[in-house]
Amino acid sequence: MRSLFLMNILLTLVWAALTGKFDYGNFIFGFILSYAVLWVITRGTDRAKYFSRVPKILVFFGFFIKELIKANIQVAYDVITPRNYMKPAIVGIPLDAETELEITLLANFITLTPGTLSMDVSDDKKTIYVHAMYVEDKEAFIQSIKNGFERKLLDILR
Amino acid sequence: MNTIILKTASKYLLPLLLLFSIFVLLRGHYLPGGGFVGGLIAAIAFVLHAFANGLPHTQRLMRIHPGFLMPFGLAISTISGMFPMLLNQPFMTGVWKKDPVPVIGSLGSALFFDIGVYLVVIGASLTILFTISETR
Amino acid sequence: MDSAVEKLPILFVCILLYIIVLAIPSVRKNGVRSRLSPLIPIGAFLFFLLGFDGSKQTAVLWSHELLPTQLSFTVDGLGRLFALLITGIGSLIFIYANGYMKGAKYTQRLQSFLLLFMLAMLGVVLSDDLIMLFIFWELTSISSFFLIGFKNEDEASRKSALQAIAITGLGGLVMLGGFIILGEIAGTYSIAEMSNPEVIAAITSHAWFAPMLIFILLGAFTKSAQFPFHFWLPGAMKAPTPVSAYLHSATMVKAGVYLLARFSPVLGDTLIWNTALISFGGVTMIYAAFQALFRTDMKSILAYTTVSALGIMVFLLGLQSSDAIAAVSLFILVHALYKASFFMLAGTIDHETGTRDISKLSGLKTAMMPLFIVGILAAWSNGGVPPSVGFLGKDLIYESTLAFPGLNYLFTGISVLTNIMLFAAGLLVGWLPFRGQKISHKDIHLPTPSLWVPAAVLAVLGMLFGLFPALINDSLINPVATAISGNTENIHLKLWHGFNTVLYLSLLTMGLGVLTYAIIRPGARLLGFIEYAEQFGPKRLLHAIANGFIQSSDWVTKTLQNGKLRIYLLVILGFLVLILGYVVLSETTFTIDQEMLTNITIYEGITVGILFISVFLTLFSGSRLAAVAAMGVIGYTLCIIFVFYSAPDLAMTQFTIDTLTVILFVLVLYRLPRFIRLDFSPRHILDGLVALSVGGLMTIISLEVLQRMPEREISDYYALNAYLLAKGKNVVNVILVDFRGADTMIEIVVLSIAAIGVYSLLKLRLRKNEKME
Amino acid sequence: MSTNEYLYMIILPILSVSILLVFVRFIIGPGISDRVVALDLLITIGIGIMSIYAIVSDKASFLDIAMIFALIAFLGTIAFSYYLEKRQRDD
Amino acid sequence: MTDIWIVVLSTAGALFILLAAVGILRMPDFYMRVSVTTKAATLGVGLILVASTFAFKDFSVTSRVLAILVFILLTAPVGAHMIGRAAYFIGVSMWNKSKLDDLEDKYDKKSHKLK
Amino acid sequence: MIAHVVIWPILLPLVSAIVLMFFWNQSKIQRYITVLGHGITLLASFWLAMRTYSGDILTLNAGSWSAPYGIVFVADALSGSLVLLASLAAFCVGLFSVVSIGQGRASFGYFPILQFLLMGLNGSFLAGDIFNLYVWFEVIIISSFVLITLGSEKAQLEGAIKYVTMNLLASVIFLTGIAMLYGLLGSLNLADLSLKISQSEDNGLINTAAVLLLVGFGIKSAIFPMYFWLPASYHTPPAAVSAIFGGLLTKVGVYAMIRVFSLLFIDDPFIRGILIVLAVSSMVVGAMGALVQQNIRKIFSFLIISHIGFMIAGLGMFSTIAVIGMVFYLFHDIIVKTNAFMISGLIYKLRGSFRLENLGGMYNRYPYLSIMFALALFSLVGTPPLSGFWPKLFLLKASFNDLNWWIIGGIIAASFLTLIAIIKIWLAAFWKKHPNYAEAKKRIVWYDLPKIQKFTILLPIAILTFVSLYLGLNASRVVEICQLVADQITQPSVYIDAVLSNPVNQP
Amino acid sequence: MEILLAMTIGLLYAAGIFLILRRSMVRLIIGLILLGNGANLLIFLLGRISKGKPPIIPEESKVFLDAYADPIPQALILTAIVISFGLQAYAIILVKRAYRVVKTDDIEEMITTDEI
Ligand code: NA
Ligand code: NA
Repeated sequence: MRSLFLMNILLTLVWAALTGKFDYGNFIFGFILSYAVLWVITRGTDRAKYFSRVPKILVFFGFFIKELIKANIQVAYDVITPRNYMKPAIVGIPLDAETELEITLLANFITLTPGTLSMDVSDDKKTIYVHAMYVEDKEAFIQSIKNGFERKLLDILR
Repeated sequence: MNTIILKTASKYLLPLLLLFSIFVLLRGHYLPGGGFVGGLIAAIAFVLHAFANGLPHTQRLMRIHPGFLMPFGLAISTISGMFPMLLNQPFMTGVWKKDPVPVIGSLGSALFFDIGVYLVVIGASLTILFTISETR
Repeated sequence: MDSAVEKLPILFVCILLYIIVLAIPSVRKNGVRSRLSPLIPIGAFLFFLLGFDGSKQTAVLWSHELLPTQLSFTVDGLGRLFALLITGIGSLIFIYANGYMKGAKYTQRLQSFLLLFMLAMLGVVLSDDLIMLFIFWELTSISSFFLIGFKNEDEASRKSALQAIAITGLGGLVMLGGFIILGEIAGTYSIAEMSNPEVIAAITSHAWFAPMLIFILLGAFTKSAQFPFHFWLPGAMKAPTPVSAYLHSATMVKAGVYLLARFSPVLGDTLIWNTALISFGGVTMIYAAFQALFRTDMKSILAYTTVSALGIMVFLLGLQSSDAIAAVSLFILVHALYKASFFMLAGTIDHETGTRDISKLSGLKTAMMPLFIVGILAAWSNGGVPPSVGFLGKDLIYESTLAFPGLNYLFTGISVLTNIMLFAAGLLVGWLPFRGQKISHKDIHLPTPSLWVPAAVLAVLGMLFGLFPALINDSLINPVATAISGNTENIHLKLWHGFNTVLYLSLLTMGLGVLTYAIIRPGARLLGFIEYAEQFGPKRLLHAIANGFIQSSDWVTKTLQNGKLRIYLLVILGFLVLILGYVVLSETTFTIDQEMLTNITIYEGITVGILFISVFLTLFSGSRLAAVAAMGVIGYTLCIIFVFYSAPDLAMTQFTIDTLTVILFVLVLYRLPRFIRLDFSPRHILDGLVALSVGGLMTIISLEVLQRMPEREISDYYALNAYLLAKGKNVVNVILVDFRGADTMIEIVVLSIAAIGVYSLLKLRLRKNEKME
Repeated sequence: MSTNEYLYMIILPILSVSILLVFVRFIIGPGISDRVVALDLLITIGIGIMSIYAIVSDKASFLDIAMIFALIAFLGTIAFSYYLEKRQRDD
Repeated sequence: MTDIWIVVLSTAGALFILLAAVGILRMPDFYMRVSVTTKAATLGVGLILVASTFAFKDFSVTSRVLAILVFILLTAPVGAHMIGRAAYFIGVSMWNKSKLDDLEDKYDKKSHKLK
Repeated sequence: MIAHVVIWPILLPLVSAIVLMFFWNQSKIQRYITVLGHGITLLASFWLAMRTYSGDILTLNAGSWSAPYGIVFVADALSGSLVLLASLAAFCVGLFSVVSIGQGRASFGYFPILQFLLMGLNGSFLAGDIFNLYVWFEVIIISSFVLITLGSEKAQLEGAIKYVTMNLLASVIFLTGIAMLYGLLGSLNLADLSLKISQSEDNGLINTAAVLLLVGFGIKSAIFPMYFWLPASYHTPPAAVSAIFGGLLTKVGVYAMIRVFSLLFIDDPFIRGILIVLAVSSMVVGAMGALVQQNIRKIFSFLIISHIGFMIAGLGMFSTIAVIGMVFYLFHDIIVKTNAFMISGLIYKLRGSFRLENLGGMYNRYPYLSIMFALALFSLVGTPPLSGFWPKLFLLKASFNDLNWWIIGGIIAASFLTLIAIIKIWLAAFWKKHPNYAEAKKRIVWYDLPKIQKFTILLPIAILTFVSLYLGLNASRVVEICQLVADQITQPSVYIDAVLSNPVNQP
Repeated sequence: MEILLAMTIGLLYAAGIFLILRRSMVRLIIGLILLGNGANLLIFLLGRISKGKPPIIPEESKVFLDAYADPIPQALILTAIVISFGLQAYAIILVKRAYRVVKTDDIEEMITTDEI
């Protein structure tokens, strides 16, 4: 899979060199073009995973941005209005993610979302502790994370 | 520090930052940057790594004591400064290769000089920071 | 053929070589080098005796256009007499010393210092150049320091040596000041050239004449142990006797007299000269003679009589009459002869009996008959009893005092009084130890001839010259007087002048002298009395001054160097504020032309505002971390300022460095204690004032500079050529690595050193034996 | 109003005000950790200001400073955290 | 067209930053301040950076901006995590209306190991 | 022809230092390299000095950029002489260190930093650009910081706090002065600045720069009332370190003052008045301090302060005669002060203490060594005809021509007190019996040293004693050089022409 | 703006001096750092400030087409900053070491080397 990605990049560069235009439009066009070519030539092998992953990544980013904006608005409302609606808590969330990369990415995405902050990961890598500003119900919160970021992330990575 | 989040991040940050530092070094003659800032960025890369993984780990990674980068860097800078003297030109006179090189632009003694600066800065800052970290 | 004076350097080099020969280590005591050493002064004596006739010979042997000095010698009557005394008595002393130091440690060392001293003295009396004279003059002080402190493990010796060099050293330096003024006024450093009447007129009429003369006199007076600087000389008796005999009879102490005599034609016969010499000489001669009578140590008596004799010479030089000059010319010789015999006699007695205390000595006559004769002869000459040469001397003294207009009775009176006391003192040394009951010094016998023959030679010479004054009249004394007065003198020494006042005075002197001797009973009681009295004397005073000076030095040093960094910094900054403030207030005008300045935008205002607040946070925060963080913010705001004002490289670097510094602090703070509580105290007001003054001045001067048109010539050159010649577009970077690349080269060196420093500061642990290297 | 004027008159002041607000937090603390976060935020806003400034002055080189800022701010935060943890553990 | 993008993006960015600034002042405890600020500011700066790519429309500028963005996205959460964790160690307490603390007593006092 | 020789006294120590850093832990190899490096530097410096004595002012335009655009290194007779003396002193101290510096310090950078220090010194003497001079100063101070604390003994650190603070303050003030000059005149090249100042009418503002530089250099050269760091620290590091410090560090400050003031500010009567007041105060206060100290090295430290006064007095008067005296004194002082501190180190090796009350017995035990020491010490006093005497002569002459009683008095008083201070050392360390030899013997390492090491440690002292004898006894040659220096620095136009008219091939 | 910057410079000098006069070594170092900042800003200001004109030659040309900020002060400050960094790092460590050895942060207790 990695070599496919590299091949994709390489082909993109070749495209850029051939066309002699080093700008973003041309790069993106070259990338899509070579992606398509690769998709065609590797169809039917188990490598095809690579090709389903790229759209998944795009979806994940969309999800992330949605979460980001939603949370920001929630927080903004709280910040701007005089009353505080927060119900903060530190919640331990059991992890399905296993590798360091998985855990780190998850933690970072959690942190990047307003209102939540990854505090630490237990030494056995089984639990992640998250500080959250709006915890109505602990279990619901845990589920929202597990079904949200974690699942989508693992989907991409595995 | 005992956090896999930082550890993992530093694993990816180290090569990224080193690359970045070389980039900053090479473009200094044309745009903001240069050996000094470049060197500092490289040093910071290692420092981050040391914060995350512990100093011994980083030192193993570097293989030599960072202090030895200083004589290397000084030697490179000095030689690039003295090289023109072989051609009977004053100390530090710029000597340039005729044709430009891609990415870097004109290749000249000034670049080697800046590379020396880069190495010294890495060596010196890391020596300072590492020494402090490992001493009580 | 070269004249003799041009061969002087050869003589000097020979002496120097022998000094080195003596200084080379030797396993054997009293080796052959030591025993041959008298040959050097003897040779030199013969050189001066035969090579010169008393007429003036001058030679410039070496000079250099840029040096204010030249190697030039003058040998005239005065110089020759001194040279003869130095080498002649020197010869005898060397012979004597060989006997005296037999079997003692460090004989060669003593001899080499003695030779060095002799060399220096010859230089003093023969140099024509002021600076050269001073060089030799200082060399006498230094070599006598080593001689006086010869018994270096004895504390009293060290103290005396210190005293001697302190007084003669100070005098010498002051004299140097005088010499320079004299040389500059005269336009020459050659003494011979100064005797030109025009030059003399120029000198004596110059505004700085008085201080110059006083400076020179101070040098002469200290060296010649004039009151109140006299006390170093009796102290110097801690040296071995050959040294005392040499230094204090013929040579060093007379250097001052020589100097006065030498300058007499140039500086003499002026009001200051006469007043100073007469008063200091007069006081010295009578004061020291009186002191001598109370002493029990033979060398001590001799020391005081020497001081007194020197006083007489100075006094006579102050009188400036022909008679006085004749008297001093003769007295220099007379005194050298008898005083050297006395000293050697005292040394021999000490050497044989183990004591020099006259209250403990008696009846040595039988055991030491030849020495007794020496004593009698020396006392004879000392007392001025006919037909000794001393008589001739004393005659001339009385004649000159009697002839002095106005104060003749006073001067004659004190001369007589002095001589009476000196007469008695002479008997105490030359007579008293030999007569009376023989006391319990076992095995006292006549020592080897080298311990008494030299003394005898001098004593006999004293008698001989008295009987046959013609021996010395034309060959020695007349040329001396000529040199001192600057005019040709015609002295006729003779024993018998007929019955006149002078003769009566001589007789009076002798009679009262004998009477005094009869009354004086030296012993602990008298000694105790005079030592008590000395507490009120000048020695005590000078010591008090010296101690006071040391104490004030102590105070000054401890006050200034008090260990408090804050005070040091306050002094430095206070000084800066003072002079900078003065310049700003008095030499610049403060105006601000708004045209030259740019206006302030909101975000700049905010940036600076944050900076200000951070500064205050740094100043007054009780938490170190907060202070450090605030310091970081200050750096960041500067960074923003650099961004606003077109300095991207600067901003990057400042930002990086600032952060690294904060990190360093943080890593280090973790081991440091918390701040000492910052209670308000008056010191804050002072510190704040100084700080605000500096800050205010910086603001003012920087605004003033901004009122000037900037000079951009060099920047423009850089900007124009950065790409064309140095192939770079970031001009700042091009400056750093090319136009001013040398700075950067050095800068990375600084960084490397700092890193090494940090590394070694934290890592190096010394082993015990390496702590102090 | 041109874009540049808009950035200059509206955006920069907003960012400046933000800086001021954060700076207040920096001053009042109360804990060192608050100050560290405030400092970090100050620098982040600084990056924003520099980007705007780069647009306004049409000098892309200011973006490079922003880059360095981002890098260093992170290191500062890490160092302070390191320090705080270490201090706590060693006490 | 470009100008509109610039104005919109920079305005949004500035507002997010302002939000972060107000947030850091107003939030009652340290953890919430971190929670609010890191992301709002990151988002805000990101938007402004993107605005600048529109202003320059230059390959090298855009790539630099991308680099900065990647870098910020990589480091900002790690930094927040680190300081939050450190604060917890030194005993910075949570807001008094906080609901629960799963971390309580989970740290080994000496080694800082987390169960 | 390009005068490469100008840069060698800078590059050779740098190269040596780099080589030494590669042999970081191998203290034995380091010792050989040290001697070799210092030796070669000395030869190059000698060659440079001899070339400047022909009367030429050699310049080297670094990077081929002609002055005032690039950094120029300038060697006139003054710079040439000082480079020679610095290299000589460093060579001697290097030799001395080879034996006296132990494994511990040697493995932590002592030898490379000694080279860096020499590089800084030579660089300062050759700098023709004021900012470059500042950078060289920083090399010197950071090297000196490291050397003074190397070993981290309590006294070293206490002294270093003061030393570091005041030197950093001096640097800031110096930098402030540079800022003023650049802001007013837009140049950094000394020759160019000199020209521009002579054409400028902004005397008041230029004087503020002068005052700032006066204080900046004043702190570095330890003149009254800015000397406090010196007695607080110079006696704390190893003797070899205090030798090179005592001989050269303050002299760089003096040199900077001479160079900068003679080119830029000396025409101003206010500045000269201040210089003279400070000079006389330094002479007296320093000597008073020396009088009461009990530690040999502190006595020498205070004497440094006192004798700096002589040189500053010469600068204040600034007649040809005065400059001759000042420059001669500068030459003399470098040699004798270096030697004095090395001697104190040797005394420590022989007797186990620096304090007078714990010393004694040297004269009888080591008579010939004592004579050598005496020669060195009396040179320091200025006993004629040794080296210290001649410059005083010229200074006295100059002060008479200036009709300045204060300087005459100051010189006489300071010389006298110096004499007493030295005599005090002599009496206590040499003449007196050792108060407690059995106890001290435990600290004395001398007896264990092999003969070759004893020789190596004595050799530098002998060399410097010989040189100071040479300076005194061949004063006429020295004065010729000083006259050349005086001609060059009292007529800045010579220097300016040499620097600014140098044709350079642009790359 | 120059007036404001000049006042900033004055304030930095004053604060630096006030801090180096304190008894605490830590404050001393901070003071020295502030002084260094003040000096750098002074060089910057006296080299004349100009807004938005970094001394970087535009990509498309070989020389400056319009005004540019004076690059010399910038280069000087860069050098000065780096040097100060070395010195300050050293000084900070010195303080640490001195504290370990002398066992106090109080400068006024460090007077033994000045005693006679
Ligand atoms: Na650069
Ligand atoms: Na630089």
